[in-house]
Parts: sequence; structure tokens; C-alpha cells
Amino acid sequence: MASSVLTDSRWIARGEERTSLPRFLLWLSPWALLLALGVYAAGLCLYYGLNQTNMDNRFAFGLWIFLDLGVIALGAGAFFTGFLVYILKRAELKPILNTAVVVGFICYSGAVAILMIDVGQPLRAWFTFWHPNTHSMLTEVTFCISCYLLVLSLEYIPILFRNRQLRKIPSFFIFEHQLHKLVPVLAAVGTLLSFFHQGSLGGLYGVLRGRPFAFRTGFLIWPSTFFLFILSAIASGPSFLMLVTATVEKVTGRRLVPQEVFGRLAFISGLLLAIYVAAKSVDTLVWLNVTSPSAGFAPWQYYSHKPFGTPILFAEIVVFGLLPASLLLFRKTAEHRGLLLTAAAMACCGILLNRFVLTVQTLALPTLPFDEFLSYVPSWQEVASFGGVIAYGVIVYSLSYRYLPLFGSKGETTHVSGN
Amino acid sequence: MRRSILVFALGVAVALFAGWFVFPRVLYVKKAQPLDFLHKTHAEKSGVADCSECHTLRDDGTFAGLPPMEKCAACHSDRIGESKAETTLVNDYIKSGHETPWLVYSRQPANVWFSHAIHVKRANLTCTDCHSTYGESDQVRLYEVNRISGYSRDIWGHSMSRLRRTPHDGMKMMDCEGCHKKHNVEVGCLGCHE
Amino acid sequence: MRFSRRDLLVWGAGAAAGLVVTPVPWKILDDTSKWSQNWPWIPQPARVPVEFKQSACTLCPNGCGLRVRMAAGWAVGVAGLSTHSVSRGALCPLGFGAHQLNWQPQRLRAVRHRGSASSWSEAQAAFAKARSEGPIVVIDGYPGRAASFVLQSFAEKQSGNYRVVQGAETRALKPYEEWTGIPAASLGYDLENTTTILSFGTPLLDGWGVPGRFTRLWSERAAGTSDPQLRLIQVESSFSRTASKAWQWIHIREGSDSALASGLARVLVEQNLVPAHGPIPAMSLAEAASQTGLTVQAIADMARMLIAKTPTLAIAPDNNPSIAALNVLLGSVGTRGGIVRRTQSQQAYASADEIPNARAILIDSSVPWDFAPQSDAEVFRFAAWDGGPTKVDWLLPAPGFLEELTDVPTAPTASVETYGIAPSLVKPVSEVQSAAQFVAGVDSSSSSPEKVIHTRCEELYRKRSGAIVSKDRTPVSQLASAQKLEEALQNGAVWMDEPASSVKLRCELKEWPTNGPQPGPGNWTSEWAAPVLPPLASKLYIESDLRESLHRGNA
Amino acid sequence: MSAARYGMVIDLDRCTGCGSCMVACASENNVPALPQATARTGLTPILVREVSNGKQGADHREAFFPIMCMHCEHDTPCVKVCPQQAVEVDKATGIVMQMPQRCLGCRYCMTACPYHARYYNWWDPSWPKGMEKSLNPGVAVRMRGVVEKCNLCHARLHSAMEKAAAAGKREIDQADYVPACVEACPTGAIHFGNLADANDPVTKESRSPESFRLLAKLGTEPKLYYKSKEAWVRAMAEPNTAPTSEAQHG
Repeated sequence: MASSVLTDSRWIARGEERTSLPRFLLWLSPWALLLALGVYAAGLCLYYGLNQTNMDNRFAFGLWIFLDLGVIALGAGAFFTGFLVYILKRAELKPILNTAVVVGFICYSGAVAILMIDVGQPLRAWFTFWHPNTHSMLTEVTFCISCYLLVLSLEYIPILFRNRQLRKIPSFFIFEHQLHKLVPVLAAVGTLLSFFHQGSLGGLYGVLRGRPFAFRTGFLIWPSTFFLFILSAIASGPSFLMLVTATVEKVTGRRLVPQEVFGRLAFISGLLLAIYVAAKSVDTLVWLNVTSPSAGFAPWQYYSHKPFGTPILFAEIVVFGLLPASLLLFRKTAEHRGLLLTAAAMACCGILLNRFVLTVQTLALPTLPFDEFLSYVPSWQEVASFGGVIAYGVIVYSLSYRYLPLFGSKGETTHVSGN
Repeated sequence: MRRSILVFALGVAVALFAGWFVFPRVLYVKKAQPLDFLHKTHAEKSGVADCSECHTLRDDGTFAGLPPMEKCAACHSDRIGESKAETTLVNDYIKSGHETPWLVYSRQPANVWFSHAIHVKRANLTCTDCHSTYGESDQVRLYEVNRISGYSRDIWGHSMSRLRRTPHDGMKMMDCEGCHKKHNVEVGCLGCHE
Repeated sequence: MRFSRRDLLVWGAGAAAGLVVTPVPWKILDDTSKWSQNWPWIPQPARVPVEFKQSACTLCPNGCGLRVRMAAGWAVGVAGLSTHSVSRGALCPLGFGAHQLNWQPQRLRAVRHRGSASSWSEAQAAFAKARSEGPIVVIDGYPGRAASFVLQSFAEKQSGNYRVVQGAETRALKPYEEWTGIPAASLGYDLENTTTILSFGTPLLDGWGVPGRFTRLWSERAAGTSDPQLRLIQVESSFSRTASKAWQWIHIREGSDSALASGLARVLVEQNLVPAHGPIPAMSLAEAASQTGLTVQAIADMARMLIAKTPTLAIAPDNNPSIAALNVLLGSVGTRGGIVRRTQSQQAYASADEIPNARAILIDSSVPWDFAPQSDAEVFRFAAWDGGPTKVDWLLPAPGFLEELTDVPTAPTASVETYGIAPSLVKPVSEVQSAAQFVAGVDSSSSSPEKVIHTRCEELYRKRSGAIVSKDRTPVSQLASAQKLEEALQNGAVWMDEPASSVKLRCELKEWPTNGPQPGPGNWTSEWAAPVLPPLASKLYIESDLRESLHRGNA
Repeated sequence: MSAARYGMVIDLDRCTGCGSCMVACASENNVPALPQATARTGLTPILVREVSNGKQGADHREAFFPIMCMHCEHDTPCVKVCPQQAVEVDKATGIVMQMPQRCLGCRYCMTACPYHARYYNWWDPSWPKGMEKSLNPGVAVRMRGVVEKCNLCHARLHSAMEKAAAAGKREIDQADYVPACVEACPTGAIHFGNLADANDPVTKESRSPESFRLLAKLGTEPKLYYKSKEAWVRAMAEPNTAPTSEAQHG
């Protein structure tokens, strides 16, 4: 029988049950294919240039930027959980900490990979560090994201070294042990960095004086979107973690984290989302009545172009904001897994919708009185590289889940007994 | 434990050697100039006193750079002396009327706009301020070109670390900026770029 | 002792740590970025000094003055020559990109015989044979040049025919030629002295005539004021560039120009707005109104507008007798500010519309591509650019933009005689011959354009009339020699004759013309459809919505 | 050299939309003519836009807006956003300049520009065989994957500076520095001058009641003025705030 030959049991943590290698590979293969396609598409874009995409001089940002903003928002769970566990000492969230780190790592590395394709001259991307323009939100983003990716890697390594085989190498073991002590510090650093780049990602559009649809006044150098992005990110992060964990539990048919973790996450997510919705509503009112008119743009204009009518604003704030927020805050929700996940999913969609509106609608709308409303449909290369990133995420997560003690306090205890 | 330290140190040593001694020799290709032209000889024998006699400024302020073939032909219309270089000059270039494909040590990339007129006439820099005493050299340097960027080595300068540089060594943007800063001349990107 | 796997790892770690403090990673980072700034496959301009030369544009018979930016013997930029007394520093958009035309993919670089590669010697042999066998018709698209003279005398010697394909601007003057007997080629518009212009869809501000002449005039006398010294009334069925800037835009039905002209004529005569000489059109005012889609009242108002500020000049885009007749009625023929006769009388050219029976037809490169001779004779066609399929036996590569010395005779619409020279500034990109050089090669007795230009300059010098105009104006009488005159012209100066007001031109009309407009083969100045456009014209045709886009091959 | 503030006043009543400025600009700045480029992916540092008053039939009117970099002075959107200082406002001239060789092609500046005056090199620049001989010396060809825009023909400014220096002067002769589009315009609709000089005719013209700037309310202080006698043309300065603007978009 194949499995007897094809086995990786010596790599799987002791006492953990994992499906047979062939079945695991079977599960990976479609994702591997998607990843390969993505890499090919990315290759085309790097070799021939961005004429492979459907972006153009007015639609200079497209699907990819939306993806970057989206995944980085969802990846916020990583730093935020770390923050809750190590800074606010919410020990009950420890079980999902590893997942959080892996998910964060995937989201950020994915985003950075896409960015490298999205810029026309990746070989010069480092100029941002050599000749930084300190006034640019993008500089802030670049610095923080690359630093935070480093932090995430450092947080990921100890988990990696906790693999059954790797632990056997003493130097690794020591290294991991030392690094593990660092984790609280890393969490603190990560939190700081994340707060900034989540914010500056919002600022990215908020500062666009030339795009009254996106332009916001704010506090000191930071436009209001700076703070809204932080809020929305930390609100959606936990929801996304719930979704991931729940999905894994479904796929593997195991209970991985205690129910109360879900309850806790739901409450945090709901609470923050509620605050976000409130802030967002205030911001929208100020923008519609003060900021935009003073720039000479009557707000109705933004919504006079189908499909970007007022319904989208309603959906963003009420349907995918207020509604999930109240659901998540509602204690009973946590008991019904289905309802809980729906709410979490809606919360995530709300955030994605917000990022979509800010990136895509902003560019589609005319600024000059004789501009037309523009539409844009991504080319297959853009979509494929997008899919590639998702595939990459699934693969990395699956591998991590199979070979590393993501959940299972086992990892922890054995670690303690180890020294 | 001691052993691993030893092995680690070995690794470091190998890397340092490769990085500091092997790498530069791989990165730069040495090329000989088409002719071994000697500034010194021309200064002494043909009594060329001033650089600008051959490297002229045109009326519109543009810099003529290396002199055209007819400038050489003026004296070398037929061979002076027996040197091999003389033969090549006369036969391959002057007689056939081809310009000599000199390899320009201080060639800047296409997007750099450097005006000799402004630096010489307005800032009163002398040739040696930037080109050192190459005008008195009695042998031709090998031209070294960077395999990756295609730049002349003089742009980065001959010290790989750029720490032990002789004066006038290196013509990177930061060198221009350094000099401008020193003489508090304020120029934006537009000042030197096309 | 043996080197364990563990040692390897440690060694690697050491090497990695060491490498960081060597130039390797940093230099590679720097050099790869430099590489990306100087990609070897991206062409860069030559590092050579730039100089400026004068010449004239020969893309069409209007001969605008050019200030050409030259580097390493090639034209690297074109601008209008501000001292040029005809074009006054203006060019049409096609002119600004013309210096790239010579490298057009459609550029003809070798002799082609019925589509397959051939050679000049074969072409010459074939032409000599044809010549021995029968009459030869020579077709010219730009009469009056020295080259034209060479071709014409050759044709006449061959008991052949010299035929001319005239541009729309000249064709528009044909009716006057019929009525006055004065060749269209020596008639022109006295735009400088007119005060009301009634344009029937003529692209006056969009490449008509010498672009600089009217646009400059318009921007001095009409632009940006509600009561201009020069009233431009544009009659057009669709909204054009000229209409957008006209003092008045009269919106009429397509193809009803003649009807409007007749209608206006009726009003002018019936209401005694003009001294009642000349015939009255058969068409009733009501009929004219219904055809044009205007009200009777509107036409009447318009007629009054025409005589409110005279002289008034009606300009047709092409041969349209009714519009010409309207000018006659308005008394705008042979008068100041109207249709004037120039001092030198050209001969009337035979049109190439119908071609006599011939053994062979020689077509000069100045003939527009959309002209295809209706004949089964052997066709020798000269062209610099391949303008697409037409019946051609021998396709012969002619000199391209600025590649040959040519002279610039008076522009078709000009009111005074002018003469200029367009020196060749760049060397041909391949082995080319002009039709004139070709016939000279076949018939040793025939002259060369260079010689003709010399003699013409000498004539001008002998006549002592007019002046050399560049930055300043030097009467020919003050010039030292014909030499000097030619040199001046070589350097962008233009010889200009005295204004033509003195010359008589009388025109009476027996009856109102009944035949409608007779448009000839198209002309890019009016239709913006050149067979080959400068590559940069893609900015106009593809990257902006300014002009209806042509097929990509051209742009 | 005393700081200048180069700007323009474009008289729209004189612009016939012929497009000469576009071609002259492209030729001066070695902009490639790429057949694969479209209206949305082309490179036209100065782009003439057609606008209409939205009326039909005899009342229909049109005007042409040459759109190029407006060289904004205050809070310049593109300068503020560029992560690596590839864009800056030149202190000596007030020119908002783009340094393609510094640019990493993130296109953030393009999203920041309200005038869509910035263009991305979607393709490697290329010319038919031999045509590279017609490239204008003094203007480096840009590579694929970077943003470029109108630099007010600063190669011509360089030549003027060099000429002045050779003559031992510090100030350039204004006549030596005229951008290609200004030189090309057959109706003289584009007026170029130094707005820092109160006596410059362009400065005076920019103050005329008929002069206006596009989207002035954004507060970016563009140095490019437009001018027209027609009220409906001047109304094009700001987005129409009456809820029937769809028809307006020419």
C-alpha cells in the first residue's frame, strides 16, 4: 500500500494524528497548480512589463492594490492577537496565537510579493530606503511592512523549529528557545509597526488631495482614514482568524481551540467593529458635508455613476458593518457556530468592500469636469497572480498545520519539559 | 562548541576573501584603449600647453569632449616615429577616416546632464579638480567596465569600499552632491538630470 | 576529523555573516539598479552637437518654412521657421513629426517590378524600351517645381503628354479659370485684405492652404473677440475645428452647399444688395431653404451679413461652380480682398482626370496615392512611401522628406508670387532617385532640377522685382548677384513679388452654373487621410480623440 | 540665478485643437510612437481634450483644452506621495519635475494627480529600424515601467543655461528657453512666462478676469492658467454641481 512507503510520520509531532501523505498531497496538488499558474503570470508581468495587465494611465492601480490592502487588513489578526496575549496578558487567546502568526506571515509575504510585481522597476524598489521621501505615506508603508515582515518571520521561526525533526538539532533548539523569550518583545515591536502601516495604508488614499472622493482631513499629518484603517483592521483580524480556524476544524474534523476562544474573539471583533462603524459614519458625514464640498465637488456626483450608487455606501456601513457588529456582540451568537461564522465573514467582507471602494471607485470617478467615468476589468495575468497568492497561503498554512504544532498546547508543554 | 566557532570563523574568512578580492576582479572587465595615447608626450613634444586646446568648449557652451580625428590628423597625417600605436593611428584611423573608439573613463549615463561650461566658466573649476593629473600621465590606464551596469569603474571609484579613495576618485551622484554641498551650491534633480 | 552536516550549516552561517560585510550584496544591489536605468535594448540619442538648418516642407504644395534641428547629419526635430514670410513659423501637426517619415516601415527602399524585387538598371532599361515603342504620359502632382519643368520638357520631347493632378485648393479655382481664361495656377485668395470670409466647409483653420498663413491671420484679426476685424462664417453640415472657432457657424444639410450659394445669390439680387449684374440662379429661395434645412429668413439674414462688411470672399473646399459664381456676384473676383490674379502667368495645366492613349505612364512621387490612372499602359510610379495597392508595374523609391534639393514655387492659394528653395539636409536612407533624375538618366539631353533652379534664380535676379524676405526684407535690386539670391533662398529666405493688386482680372458670368461640385482625388490637407503619416501622428489619431483614427499601419 | 516660477496661460479661444503641440512635444522629448498604445495607455505629455457645451444642433459649441502637467505649487499632490523623491518642485524654476530613472513605477503619483497629466511607460520604448537616428540629443529616452510627464522641456532650459554660462552670464536669455508646445502652436494660443516677474505679460494675463485654472478649489495652486471669453468654457474649470452633469461630459 502506498501510504506505508509514502509516509512522513517521523516529521509529524508525536501524538498528533494527520491524514495520510498521499491524501495530503492530493489536497495540495490543485493549489500547487494554481500557484504555478500565478508564478507564470507574474513572470509574464516581470518580463514583458505591466502591459500584461489591464491597468492604464488613469486606472494606475488595480486588482493588486486592492489585494494588498485587503490581505494586510485581514492579516492584522497576527499583531493584534500578539498584542492581546503578551501586552494585555489575555492568556486565554494563546491557543490561536500560532495560527495568527502563520496567517499574518502569509498575508504580509503575499502582499509584498504582489507589490514587487506591481511596481514597474522592482530592481529599484530599494531606493525607497536610500532616498526616502518622509512625507509620503507609501514610504511609511514600505518601511513598516518590510520591518514587520521581518518580525513575523522571527515569530514564525520558533514555530518552525518546534517541528519534531528540527527540534533534534541542538543549535536550532537553543536558538528557538532563546528566540521564544524574545517573542513578547517582538509582539510589542510588531504592534507598533502594524499600528503605523495599517494607518498609513489608510492614509495612502486619505492624503490624495487631487481625489476628493478619497481625500479626508484629519488629525495632524494623518487623515481620518489613517485611524479608520487601524480600527477596521484590528476589528476584522480576529474575525478572519475565527474563519480560518473554523475552516481548518471543518476540514480536519477536529476541535482545535476551546469554544471560549471563539466567544472572546467574537466579542473583541464585534466591539471594535461597532466602534469602527460609528467612527466611519461620523467621518462620512463630515466628508459629505464639509471636506468634499469645500474642494468643489458635490457629494451626489460620486454616487451618480452605476454601479457605484449609494447602495454601496449603505452596504459598507450598515449591511457589512453595523449588522455583523451587533451579531458578534450578541453573546448567543457565539453558541451557534454557523451564525458566528456568517457574522465573521460579513465583517471581513465589509472591510474588503471598504478597501475596494477606496481603491477602485476612487480611480473610476472623474475629477476633471470633462472626464468620463472609467471602468476596468483585470486581465487574466492579474487574476492569476492574485490566485497564486491565495494558493501560496493555503499551501503554507497546510504545511504548517501538518508539520508544526499550530494548535495543541502539546507543543507548549513538551517545550516546557524540554528544559 | 569551540569547534563550531572555528568553523564559523572559517566561513567568515572565506566570504571576506571572496568578497574583497575575487569579486571585484570578476565584476570589472579590463579593456585596453584602442591606442596608447600619452598626454605627457603631447604636452612635451608638441607643446600642447592647455587641455582646452584639444578638449574645447563650443560657442554654445557645449563641450566637445574628445578631439575629432582631424585634430590628430593635423600632425599625424603621416606617421611620426616608429611606435606600433603610431602605425595603428595612421593606418586604421586617419587613413580610413574612422573616429578612434576611445573608451571614456568618465562617461556618465544618458540621463546625466553635466555642463563643463557651467563648472569651468561660472564655478572656475580647473580640469584637474575632477580629472586629477591624468593630463600629465605618461601611460594609458586600462579601462575597466562594470559587467552589470556597463559603467566605467571611475564612476564608483577604485576603492571598492569607497573609504580609501584618493581625491578625484569616484563620480557617483553622491560625489557631485558632496562637492555641491561643500561649495553650498543648491541644485535640484533638474540641475543635473535630463 | 570529518566535516559533518552540522559543520556545513555552521560554515554556511559564517559565510553568510561574512558576505554581508563585503561589497558583494551592496554592489550587486547598486549595479542591478543602474542596469535597469540603462537597459541596453533601449535606444539613446547620439552624443553629438546639435545645429539648426533651414529648409521647406515638401509634404504638400504649400511649402511651409522649416527650422530643422540636425544631429550627426540626421534631422532630429522640426519646427516652423518664424522668419518664413509665407508660413510665418507655423506648421501642420504632420509637419512636426515629418523628420521621422524617412524610417517609416512603409518607406520604399528598393525598386519593385510587379511586386517582386528589381533594380534601377532594369527599370531604366524597361523605361527606355517603352519610350522607343510609343508615347509616354508624365503625371505630376506638384507642378511649377524645377523637377516639374524637367519632367514636362521630357514629356513634350517624347511627343508624350504632361498631365497634372491638382490639389483641392487649386481645383477650387477651376471655375474662374473657365470663366476668365486665366489658369487656376495663377489665381489666389487675397486673404490679407478681406474682411468677411464665407467658408463652405473649407478647413481654413485645419490645414487648408499654407497653414501658417490663415491661422496667423485669424489669430491676429479674429481670435477671441466677439466683433472681429475678420469675420469667418463657416457653413458646414457637421461641427468642425474651423466651425468651432468661426465667428458664425451656419449648420446646413450635408451636400447643400450649392443650394445655399444659389439661395444667397437670389436674395442678394432680388433685394438689390449687390449691383444687379450677372445671372440669377434657377433655384427658388424656398427650394434652397428646404434643401439646406435653413429658413428663408435665415438665408436672407445671412446674405445681409455677407455685405455688412466687405470685401467678402467665399471659399470652397474643392471645385464648386455655384460658390465661385457667388463670388462673382459679390464682385469679389479681381478685386482687393477677393480672388486675385498673380503677377506671373502660369500656363493652364491639362488635368490627369482623363489620360490619352500611351505606351507608358510615369507618375511623380508628388502625386497622391489615391490617384490611380485609368489606363492599361505600363505604369512607372515614383513614391517615397508605399501607400497601398494600386495598379503599378514599376514601383520606384523616390527621395523622402528633406532628402532631395527642390524648389518651392508659389503656393496654390497665395495672392503673391513667391519662390523658395528646400535644400536637401539628410542623406537618403537607401538608393533612391527622383522622377526627374530618372528621366535625366534615360535622356541625356534633359536638364537637371539643380540647373533649372540656377536659371530660375538668375531670371529672378534679372527681373529685379520683388524682394528677398527673411528676418528683414532686401529688394532684389539691392542684391549683388544671382549667386547671393540663390544662397539666401538656400538658407530659408523667400523671394516675394510685389502685391498683385495691379494685375487685371475681369470676370463676367453668362448664366448661373448648373453643374454641381466636382471633387477630385482627395488631399490630406482637407481630409487628413495621408497614405503615410509620421509615426508621431499616432498621438493625434490613436492616443487622443482629436481626429478620427486611421488604421494602425499608418500611425 | 533668481528663482523663477515658470507658468503658462493658454488662450482657449485661440486653440483650434490641431494637435501640433502634442506632436512637437513628443518629438522634442523622444516620446515613442507605439502602435499598440491606446487612448488609455498612450504617452502624450500634452494632451488636447475636446469639450462641448452639451447642446445639440446649431447651438452646439466645442472648445479644446490642452492638458499637461499644471506644475502645482502648493501641497503638490505628486511630490507629496512619491516614496523615493523621484518627483520634486525645482526651487530655481518652480518646475514640477519627474526623474524617471529614480522612479520605481509604483504609479502612486498618477493616482494622486487630479489632471491625469502623468503617463506610465507600459511598454519598452521602441522605434522602427533606423528611426532611433531621429532621436533628439539632450533628452534621455525613458525605459519601460516608469512614470513620466511634462518637465517643461527642461532640456531646452539646460541649453539656455549652458549658453549663458559660456557667455559668462548667470541669468539665461528668456528667448533661449521656450518649450516645444509654445513654439509649435500655430495660433499662438500658449503663452509661456515667468510668473515671479510682475512685469511679464504672462503674469498680467494670468490675472485677467477671463483667466482661470482647472480644479482651483483643490488648493494645489497650479501654475497653468486657461483663458476664454466664453462663459461655458470657463464653467469647465470646476465640476458641474447641478445634478445633470452626465450630458456635460464632452
